[in-house]
Amino acid sequence: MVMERISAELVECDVHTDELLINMGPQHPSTHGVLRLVLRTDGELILDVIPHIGYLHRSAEKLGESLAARQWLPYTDRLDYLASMNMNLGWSLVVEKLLGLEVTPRAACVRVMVAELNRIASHLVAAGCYGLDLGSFTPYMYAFREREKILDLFEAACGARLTYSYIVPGGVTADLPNGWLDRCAAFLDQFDPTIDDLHAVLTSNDIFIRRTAGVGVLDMKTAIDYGCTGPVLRGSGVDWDLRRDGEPWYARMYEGYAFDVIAPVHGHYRNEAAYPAAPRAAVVGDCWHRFFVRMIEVVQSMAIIRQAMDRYRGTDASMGQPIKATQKLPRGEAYLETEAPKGQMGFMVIGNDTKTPHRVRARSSCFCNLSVAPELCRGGLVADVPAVIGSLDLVLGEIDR
Amino acid sequence: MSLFTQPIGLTHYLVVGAILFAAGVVCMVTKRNAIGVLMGIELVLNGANLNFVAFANPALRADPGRAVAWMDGHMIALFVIVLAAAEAAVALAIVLSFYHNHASVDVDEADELKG
Amino acid sequence: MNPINWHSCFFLLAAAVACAAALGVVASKNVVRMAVFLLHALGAVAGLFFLAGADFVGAMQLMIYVGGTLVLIAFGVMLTARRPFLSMDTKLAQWIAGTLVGGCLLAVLLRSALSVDDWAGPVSAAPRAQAEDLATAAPLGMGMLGVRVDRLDEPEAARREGMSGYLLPFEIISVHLLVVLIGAAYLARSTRPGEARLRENVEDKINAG
Amino acid sequence: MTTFLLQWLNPPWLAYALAALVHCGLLLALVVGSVAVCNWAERKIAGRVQDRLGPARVGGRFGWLQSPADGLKLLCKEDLIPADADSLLFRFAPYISLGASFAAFVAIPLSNDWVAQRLDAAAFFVLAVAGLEVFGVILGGYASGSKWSLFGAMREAAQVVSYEVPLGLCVLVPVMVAGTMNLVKIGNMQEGWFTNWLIFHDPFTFITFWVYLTCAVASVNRAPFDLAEAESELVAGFLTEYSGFRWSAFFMAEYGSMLAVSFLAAILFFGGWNGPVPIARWFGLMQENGPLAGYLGNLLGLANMLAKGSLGIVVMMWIRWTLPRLRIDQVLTTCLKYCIPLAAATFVGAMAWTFVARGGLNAGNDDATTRPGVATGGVQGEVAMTKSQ
Repeated sequence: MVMERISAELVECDVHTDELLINMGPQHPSTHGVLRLVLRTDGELILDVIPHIGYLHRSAEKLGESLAARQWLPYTDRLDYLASMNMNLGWSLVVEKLLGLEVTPRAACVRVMVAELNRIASHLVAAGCYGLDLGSFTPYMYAFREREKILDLFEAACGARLTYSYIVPGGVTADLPNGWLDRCAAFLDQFDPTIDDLHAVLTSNDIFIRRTAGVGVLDMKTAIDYGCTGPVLRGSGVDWDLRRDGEPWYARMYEGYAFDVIAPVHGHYRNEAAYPAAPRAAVVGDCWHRFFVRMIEVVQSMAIIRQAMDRYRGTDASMGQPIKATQKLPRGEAYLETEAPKGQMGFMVIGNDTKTPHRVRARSSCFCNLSVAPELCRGGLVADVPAVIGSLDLVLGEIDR
Repeated sequence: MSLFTQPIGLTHYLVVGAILFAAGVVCMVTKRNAIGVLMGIELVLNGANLNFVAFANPALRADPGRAVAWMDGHMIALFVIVLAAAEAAVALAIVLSFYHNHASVDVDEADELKG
Repeated sequence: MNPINWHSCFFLLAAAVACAAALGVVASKNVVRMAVFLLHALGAVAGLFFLAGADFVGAMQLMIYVGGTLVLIAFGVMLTARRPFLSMDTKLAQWIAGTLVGGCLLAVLLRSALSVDDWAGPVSAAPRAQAEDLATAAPLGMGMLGVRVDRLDEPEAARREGMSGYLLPFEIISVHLLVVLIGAAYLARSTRPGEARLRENVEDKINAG
Repeated sequence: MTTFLLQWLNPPWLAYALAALVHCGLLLALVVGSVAVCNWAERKIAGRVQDRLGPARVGGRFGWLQSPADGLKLLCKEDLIPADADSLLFRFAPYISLGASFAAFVAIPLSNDWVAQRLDAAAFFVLAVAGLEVFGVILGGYASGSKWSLFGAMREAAQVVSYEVPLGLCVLVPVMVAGTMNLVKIGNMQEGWFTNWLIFHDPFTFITFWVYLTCAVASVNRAPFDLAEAESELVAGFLTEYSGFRWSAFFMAEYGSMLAVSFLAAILFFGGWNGPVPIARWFGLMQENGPLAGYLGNLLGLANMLAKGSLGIVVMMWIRWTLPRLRIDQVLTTCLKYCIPLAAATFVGAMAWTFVARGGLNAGNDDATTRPGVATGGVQGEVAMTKSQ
């Protein structure tokens, strides 16, 4: 509203300047899908950025009102299609919360493993595409090479490579196949050193630092005000991760796992000696820190997976029973936010004693993260727009739903 | 056809220079776009330069046996080229600042001394 | 039939391009096309310089004039290329007056160019056909440093007269260039009136809203 | 060639024209052929850098048919001209770029005797003509009638105009050390062992080469300076609206100028057609030992040039597939704050070196013909030459 008023005013007194209105997207190489940004530029300077969304809208939430909880699960795959496991997990947990359904320890272990693997896969896409946004093609190939291996693991577990529908309310669709743990361990062992490659071509590359350090600085207050979550929030120095700080219904899944929440609190990371040092030009909340948080979260996820594998070996073989499509949802409502790779993904479900929910709602982390983009881009250069948008790591499937 | 078989003399260069010069003058007089006027000036300078260079060529002047060109002509041509660059930079700066103030590049509108 | 004089052929080619492009600059209304025509005119003039044995000046023409000045002009054209200024019509009276002035000038210039018979063809017995024999860069450079190596074969008196070289003009023009560049930067840098106010307005709105 | 044709053809101008055509064709074939090879090599190198194979199937094991297949595809593509475009300029722009990029080869010697035109100011000419390529880009970007293209054109104009300055200064350093702008003479001065190469002449020329490399990459618009076609920001910059043959004309122009700056670097810094070891002299492959020996020597020189040129291109590709892209303000800062002062400093330094280490103006006079480091001797030589005429 305010924005429109200002735009109108700018148009009105625009006569003396050479401002240009440019459509970045919906067909543009670096808008990560079908995002449309209207840039108001003065030469290379960005005066304003107005995001337009809705090009991928599929009425997912409305469809949820005419489908059973188990049937809607595949739709969650298509929200954040780069982290379908985490989407499945969010929906499964909220339905379980409504039903009061507990899952077996073994199923919980499997959930942790695949969710964290998918977090790694999602962060790899974020890192690779970020390189691409800044004009470097090679990290993209490195990242996607590793992601393919994770997808191989998922394929072995559930048969799908993108839309898994693996985590379902009540557990998972099937136990892990024989030998999966060894494959997973082998993957982690060979993946570990490749992170250094990404650090070499991106994180500590001088040009990369110049493009990202001090660019798109999101201070802590603005981040909280706009409802930013996930690595975007943590990149601004807020020590907040639902895996540790979330509702017990979700956070108990991670109880007993040793991992760090990655955030530059007062400019310093925990155990920061173990990671590449932050460049001098980097400011907390800038693109570089948002990117770096993701890179280090990958390491933490690996640690969690290794612990989960040990724990899995110690559990008994009971996997629990996934709910049926005929499962009625009791009257009442449940809401739960989980820590998805891109931020806090919240699902809400209202039951009315039938098998189809009365209302389904998804709280998209990317939507809130996108809303801060104009703040970050304003006053920057055209080249900073892809840098900022890429550092927010948006997926339009989740924003448009 | 004799044009293709006869060697080139000074006159040929002078004629081309004259045409460029006259075209530049017409351009300066008739164009309303300030940058168009600037282009006319460039043409005029080029026409003059061509004459300087042509006169410096010993083969075209009555000085048989001289092997070295007169550097004076070349030197002046060089100075003209360099000054034209400077002139274009300043003129463009003026045009741009006029454009920003008046939202126009029409020289007919530039008739007041006030900025 | 005389053998074809290739030097003349190339001269005619370059001259035709130069004249046609110059007329194109005059005739075209669109300022961008004018720039394109000017590009060809200047390029062809560079070719004429090469043919006249001034290869260093020709290269300078290509580098500074075509590569620098013209890019600058194209830059200016694009910065101010809004619809109404892209092609501006000139009044008929102005056309007539302009053509009259230009025509008179052309007549005078042509008259004087054609008036000297000695200029019709080469006078020197040794035309310098081979470009590799030309060495203008070093003498030019020495001339700018004050040593007139092109006058070494002249009699002592004439030589002393010209031996001062071009050191002083070179220095003057260098300082002049520097001043001009600083001035241009200063002119173009000045903030646009209204813009600061506009920005303030917008910021107020954003802060308020 | 001309004399041979003159025996058979009448009228003689036909012989001249035919000879000119054949030579043009040879030069063009060299450039176009190397563009095709570069295109293939770029894919292969990108593949290797990115831990994959690159083209592997088209035309057999090494995918060598990839470039011809690609060219065929481009020729068959629909020829699109946007409705908003200035169609005359839009059609015309690619050929300006292409022409400028190819024209640079007129003055680049490929070997001691193989040069289309021996210009006295050849080094300068190559720079000047290669700089004209920017016009095609500016016009194409403007004429496309697309805002992204306009952005690309503006960036190109700003970038190329600023990088011409340090590039010119960098070329000036070896030119000053050698004392001539004639590329053939500069090349011949570096004959013998590789220690004669100008890059090893003094510390300043050594630094100058790296500045030259930076500026050359920037002036041919290769990553990390490919701002004009930055695909993640400007879709494809000035190329956004181009397709088919016109697009490939721009593409060829880019590779052509890459080759041109690589050749220029080879001649100015790396001995040109002289290999690291004076093989040609050992085996007597010189013009004075008969035409066949001269021919073989020239062939060897051509091979040397091509090897050095390809090395330059491979380095540029390696850089491209490794580094992210700079921002426009950083590109200009790099030029104005680092490249120009550095180039100017090396220029002054090389000048001082020549005077201090070589003992001033007249020191180089004795061996003015063969040795490098004859800065002022070269000029004196010129003067002597002009006097003798």
